[in-house]
Amino acid sequence: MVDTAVARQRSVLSQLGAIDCDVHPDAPQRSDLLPYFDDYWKEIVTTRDVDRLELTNFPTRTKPFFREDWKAAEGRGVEKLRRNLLDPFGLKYAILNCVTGVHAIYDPYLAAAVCRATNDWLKAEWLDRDPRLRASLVLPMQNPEAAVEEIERFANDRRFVQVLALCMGEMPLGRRYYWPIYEAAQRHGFSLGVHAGSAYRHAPSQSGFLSYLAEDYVHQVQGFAAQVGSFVAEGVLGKFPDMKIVLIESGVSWLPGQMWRMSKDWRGARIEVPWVKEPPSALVRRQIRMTTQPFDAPSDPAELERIIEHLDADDMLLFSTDYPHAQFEGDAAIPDGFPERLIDRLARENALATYPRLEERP
Amino acid sequence: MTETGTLERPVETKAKYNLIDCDIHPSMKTPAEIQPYLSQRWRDHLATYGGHTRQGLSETLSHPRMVPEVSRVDSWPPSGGPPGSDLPFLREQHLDNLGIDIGVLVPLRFNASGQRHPDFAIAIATAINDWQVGKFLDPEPRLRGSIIATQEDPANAVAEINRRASDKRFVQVLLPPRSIEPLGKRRHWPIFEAAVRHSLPLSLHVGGVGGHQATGAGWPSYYLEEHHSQVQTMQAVIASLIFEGVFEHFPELKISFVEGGFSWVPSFGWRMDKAWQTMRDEVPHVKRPPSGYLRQNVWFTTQPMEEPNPAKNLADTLRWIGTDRLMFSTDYPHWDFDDPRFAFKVPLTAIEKAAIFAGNAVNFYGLN
Amino acid sequence: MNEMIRSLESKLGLSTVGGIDCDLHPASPATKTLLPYLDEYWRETFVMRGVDRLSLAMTSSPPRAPINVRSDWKAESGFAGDTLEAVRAQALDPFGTRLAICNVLHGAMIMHSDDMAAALCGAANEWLAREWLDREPRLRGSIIVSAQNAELAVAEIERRAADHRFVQVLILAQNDEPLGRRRYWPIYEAAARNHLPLCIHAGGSNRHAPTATGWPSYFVESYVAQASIFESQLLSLVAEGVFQKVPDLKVVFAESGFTWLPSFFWRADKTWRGVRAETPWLTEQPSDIVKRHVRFTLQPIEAPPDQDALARTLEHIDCDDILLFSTDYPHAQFEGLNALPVAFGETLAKKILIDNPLATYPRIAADF
Amino acid sequence: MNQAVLEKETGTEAKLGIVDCDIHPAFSTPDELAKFLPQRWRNHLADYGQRSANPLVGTLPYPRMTPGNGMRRDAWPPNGGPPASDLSFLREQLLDPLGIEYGILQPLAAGSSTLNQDLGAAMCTAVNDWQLDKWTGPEPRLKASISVAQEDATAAIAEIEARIGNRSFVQIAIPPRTIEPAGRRRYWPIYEVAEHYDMPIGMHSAAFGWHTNSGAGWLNFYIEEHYAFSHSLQSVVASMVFEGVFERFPKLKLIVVEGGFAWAAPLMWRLDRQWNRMRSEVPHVKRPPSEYIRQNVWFTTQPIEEPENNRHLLDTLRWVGTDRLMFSTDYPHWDFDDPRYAFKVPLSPAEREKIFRENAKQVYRLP
Repeated sequence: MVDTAVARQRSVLSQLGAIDCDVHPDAPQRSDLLPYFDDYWKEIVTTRDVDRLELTNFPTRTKPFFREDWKAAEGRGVEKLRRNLLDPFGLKYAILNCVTGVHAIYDPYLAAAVCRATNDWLKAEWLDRDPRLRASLVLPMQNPEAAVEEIERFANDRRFVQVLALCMGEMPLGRRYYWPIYEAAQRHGFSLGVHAGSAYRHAPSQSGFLSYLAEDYVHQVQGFAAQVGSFVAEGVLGKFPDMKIVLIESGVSWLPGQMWRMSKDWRGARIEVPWVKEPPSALVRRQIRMTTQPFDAPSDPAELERIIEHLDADDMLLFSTDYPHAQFEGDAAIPDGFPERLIDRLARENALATYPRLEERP
Repeated sequence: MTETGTLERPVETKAKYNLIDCDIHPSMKTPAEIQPYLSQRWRDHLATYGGHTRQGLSETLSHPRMVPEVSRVDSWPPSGGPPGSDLPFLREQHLDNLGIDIGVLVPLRFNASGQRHPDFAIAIATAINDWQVGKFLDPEPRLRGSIIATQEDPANAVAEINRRASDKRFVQVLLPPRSIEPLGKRRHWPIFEAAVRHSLPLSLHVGGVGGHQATGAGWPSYYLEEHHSQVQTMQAVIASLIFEGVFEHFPELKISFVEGGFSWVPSFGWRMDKAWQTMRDEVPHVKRPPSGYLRQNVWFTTQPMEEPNPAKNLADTLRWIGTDRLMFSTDYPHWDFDDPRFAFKVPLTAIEKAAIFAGNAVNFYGLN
Repeated sequence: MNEMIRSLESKLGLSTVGGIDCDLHPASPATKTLLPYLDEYWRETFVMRGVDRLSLAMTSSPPRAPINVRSDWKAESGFAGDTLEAVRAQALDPFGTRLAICNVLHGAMIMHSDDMAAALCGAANEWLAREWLDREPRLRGSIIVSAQNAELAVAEIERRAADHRFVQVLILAQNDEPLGRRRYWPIYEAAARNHLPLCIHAGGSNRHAPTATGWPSYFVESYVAQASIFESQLLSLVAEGVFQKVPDLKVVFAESGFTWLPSFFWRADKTWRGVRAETPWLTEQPSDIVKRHVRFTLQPIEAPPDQDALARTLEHIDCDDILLFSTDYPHAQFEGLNALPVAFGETLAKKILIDNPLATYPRIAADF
Repeated sequence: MNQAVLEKETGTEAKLGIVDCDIHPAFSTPDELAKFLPQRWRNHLADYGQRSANPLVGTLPYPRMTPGNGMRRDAWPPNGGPPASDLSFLREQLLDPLGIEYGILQPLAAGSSTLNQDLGAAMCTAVNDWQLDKWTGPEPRLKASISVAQEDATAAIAEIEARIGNRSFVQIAIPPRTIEPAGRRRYWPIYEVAEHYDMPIGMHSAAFGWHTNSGAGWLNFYIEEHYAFSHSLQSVVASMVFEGVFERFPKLKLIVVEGGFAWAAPLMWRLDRQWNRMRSEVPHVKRPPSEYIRQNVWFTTQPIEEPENNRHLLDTLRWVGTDRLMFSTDYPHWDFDDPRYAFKVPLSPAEREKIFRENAKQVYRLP
């Protein structure tokens, strides 16, 4: 069923050449990565059997996570992505976010080695094969020095447009421990992408581990909420004003309530964080961005515009499909009820403003 | 969010009650005030070992607050002692001054459920309950008490609930949202069963020491963040209750969430609904969209009121949650106190006002 | 005077004094006491927020628990070691101590805010210099720092380093992450650069459960669990290559116990033989590295009363350099003056009392 | 190191049968368990898998040193499948040549650490059925462990009651890394049943749980994690003592598996010392902790600690007591202990008999 509003959106999308800010390539297996390891690590990952690295949050086996029609399509790798997504949606760019279990590895050197191999693999097997593809650098947040080296290594390959972290890692991302990474990212024009997922360094809720995957997925929002609080309170937003922070697969509708509460708290508690000179809502609107799938919208599409108004920032939202995850049906990637006047910005302009490296030639 | 729950009753404006405050924090002149309510064995224990909870500091919260005793500067009683410790002053400044008909006590000191020593936890819970009666409920008929129960030790929590239930001045069972395991887990179900049996609602006031990091992302540095993380705690508790099937099993259970705000509730409901639709075969015991349980079993107190800019955006939020779900609270004497005269910066109809300021609480507590 | 010390004096001609006490605890100062040592911003916000009224005592060392206050040393205040006079009369004079290192166990080290933690640590160090070291020439100090922000910790070390009465850097055993992690290395480099051993003292932040099986109910159980934390830290320091990176670093484990060392050596060495490909920078077995770089304060001695087992354990450790004399004053680790049991024999006793501390602490050796 | 040659009596390689207290049976294929599960859970597993607090699906976050999660390289069966998945090869490599009279199966990765408690209980039931079907049925030398989902005491007790009549099961298996320390009262109903039926509780080192793997935080390397296994077992022992479990259930037997044992002596000293000082906090603990340990706790020997001076182990044996020790190989894991070479110190025939056979026979009530 294609209703007219959706059809109109779709044609607008393909005319504009939309930029899809959250696309997931198939997670690489050891056999995919092996050519990209040096001899030492080749031997280590083989003898120690480091193969399938998949987060407990996102098991690939979980059927409801994936769209059946996309899964069933023929081909693999780039070819399949073209057939399912790039061509039918008429995308100008798609940003690949490779979310794997590397974030959960403890050994800081092994994590760095797997990140290096993953990034080289992304470059060779994806970016080199379709000019529409862009990617996020997978970084070993367990090892900031190695993360900075990885940023430097790819600084000249403009197809990598952002660096990627999980929303629940060892510590909140605002902590000064991570600042050298942000310093390097900002210097080279990368934005910071924070994707759903937990390294399970601690329970995903204050009350412990949750029984069900459904519950676990719901709780991702809390990881994001904590990160927004951390970026604000620790002063990351002021310290790195040119680095946009993109919350990916975070849901959207929770943010206004958080801005209200944090701004109110800030009025009472600002002497604690004297470097936060503006209300958190202003900082968040200026520098935090969110992808639109999932949106966590109310069932009545008429209400969606109210949420956009609560957000009060027309440049905060970035178009995404979250391919190949099952977030919407058919081509209805733009949430029902999304105001028409903003579609252009959503699909294209906001992304260009978020990712300084995007327009430049590879 | 369309279903009408079985626990909802038409809102009646009771002339009897115009203002009910669901969150007043009583305190002690000195910590020694607890002693008459403890046996010698536990007095000795307290003196020797102090509190032993799942956090780094033994006498103090890990994130220092913004004002002494987290309290309004003007709430220190002229007779001495900390805010909330002097009944005549509490009457004068709070109950009389604001015209509060019923005030519900939420005692936070000593943190019974957070105590690691299981027997000391029981002793403290019982002592605090006796103290509420002795110091507040006996001399002041407008005040109501909360039954402190040891959440980590469900059998003894049930025993304490059974012991107090006949004293109708206790209007709810108080549990901390931060716990060792999510609240919905089956080991806690005997507590729910006892609450339903005695027609006592449960109330979760922000706080608790469960031994987990304050956010799924780790420990925040600042109170500014920690204060916000309380919202996430409340979300975790609600999701746990729903997905573990608690409301399906105990459809009569009523729960209020106190001091966690409420503007996050609509989007959280939407998110839960969506996840449930996608993955309901994982949780076949959850029969209805999660937001349906929110509409039926869950209430929220209003303080700290979120303050959107522009203020009118709050009207949407109120509509999405339902004004029948909200109960007014002041959080007296804490620093982020909401004054009933100024808390709502959006216009409310007379009916909405009556419901939020008193009617909903009458229904929730069964005050008729 | 301790019998062992007395006999050593006569035999070895240590005419003036006994040994060097490497773990002595002046009572942790009340927060208010530190106000004069804080800068204006912290003074103002502490008073405003009521932080000056808070006890920052740590759950890992409840100040009144019997382990922390030996009954015959307890003052009227209920604490011990809270005046210089008491320390002189109870800890220095009776043991004939020549020098004693003051380890102030203050909650400053576990505050969540990096800056607040650093400010409080700085104030506590300044307080120690002014109120103790200036007044008693037999006392030496440890620079306490909060490990969570290495940059601020290094700044504090550099600031204090010019005062040679500070002889080591002190952090707690339980932190956010294991201490071998790279985030902590700048602290170790700064310590080594300034000829300061790194003291890791029992206690910690409780930001996660103190055991892999969760939260023990009892303080006594938590205290026992400290030994496991020390073992993890020891292996972390070794495995991550701290001693390759900072070859001049000496580490002192304080109040860790040491009778667990043999089983640690046996297992760690064996596992290393099997898995050394993982950490190729470890070219020696862990026990050799530990014996070269790590020292242990004497108290508590966790051995059965029968002296034979203690003697056998010392033989298993097979390293005379590893122990440093300590009373752990005012903690209740032994009776009377019996800090150094006869099982040690006179030769080893002399090493523990004097030679080993001198070899460990370059700044003390320079004074001799 | 110069004494590190084998110091064992050579003449007494008796025909004595050995009891191996730690053998890890494996599935031939990942879906081998499916046929023991009801359809509802088969569907569930296919879609959602078996979620635990481990961050990775089907992989440990600390890679081992050899393929197959740390297997002996020579243990891969010639007919295919992972190590210890093939009964005939297990007989040929382990049971027959080493003279193993009884081998206790310790199935890992069952339902005990599963977050979905109903799934956990179903997995435990299936693993228990699978042990009977694949192992103890065809090979009577092997004995099974009743896997239970300990966090849901009611379900755990139901599973114990269902298995108790079958003497192929000789212990109740609970991982040491539980949500709360093992001595907390939520687990007491299980201990009550175990004591009632005289079934020992076997606690085998676990690779993941609900908490950081050390009190110091998350460790980086396998060498550290492997060491920390012994700490979770020490915590179990301390918790059960201080919570008063052995006071309340004096006949309960606890077997600590794959933690080694040299730490037991200093742990007892530390426990006794602190109990002495702080018994006012735990008045329900009536006797010195070491007395409970000497009465209620046994230790399997692998991975046996190896002092530089072999003879130092003799002191440890004396301190822990040879009546507390039970031999184990940990087959087919890389750090396997061979009964012929594991003890590099001379044992008297009586001590040997106890450690390699008699203690286990009594604790497990083997015929």
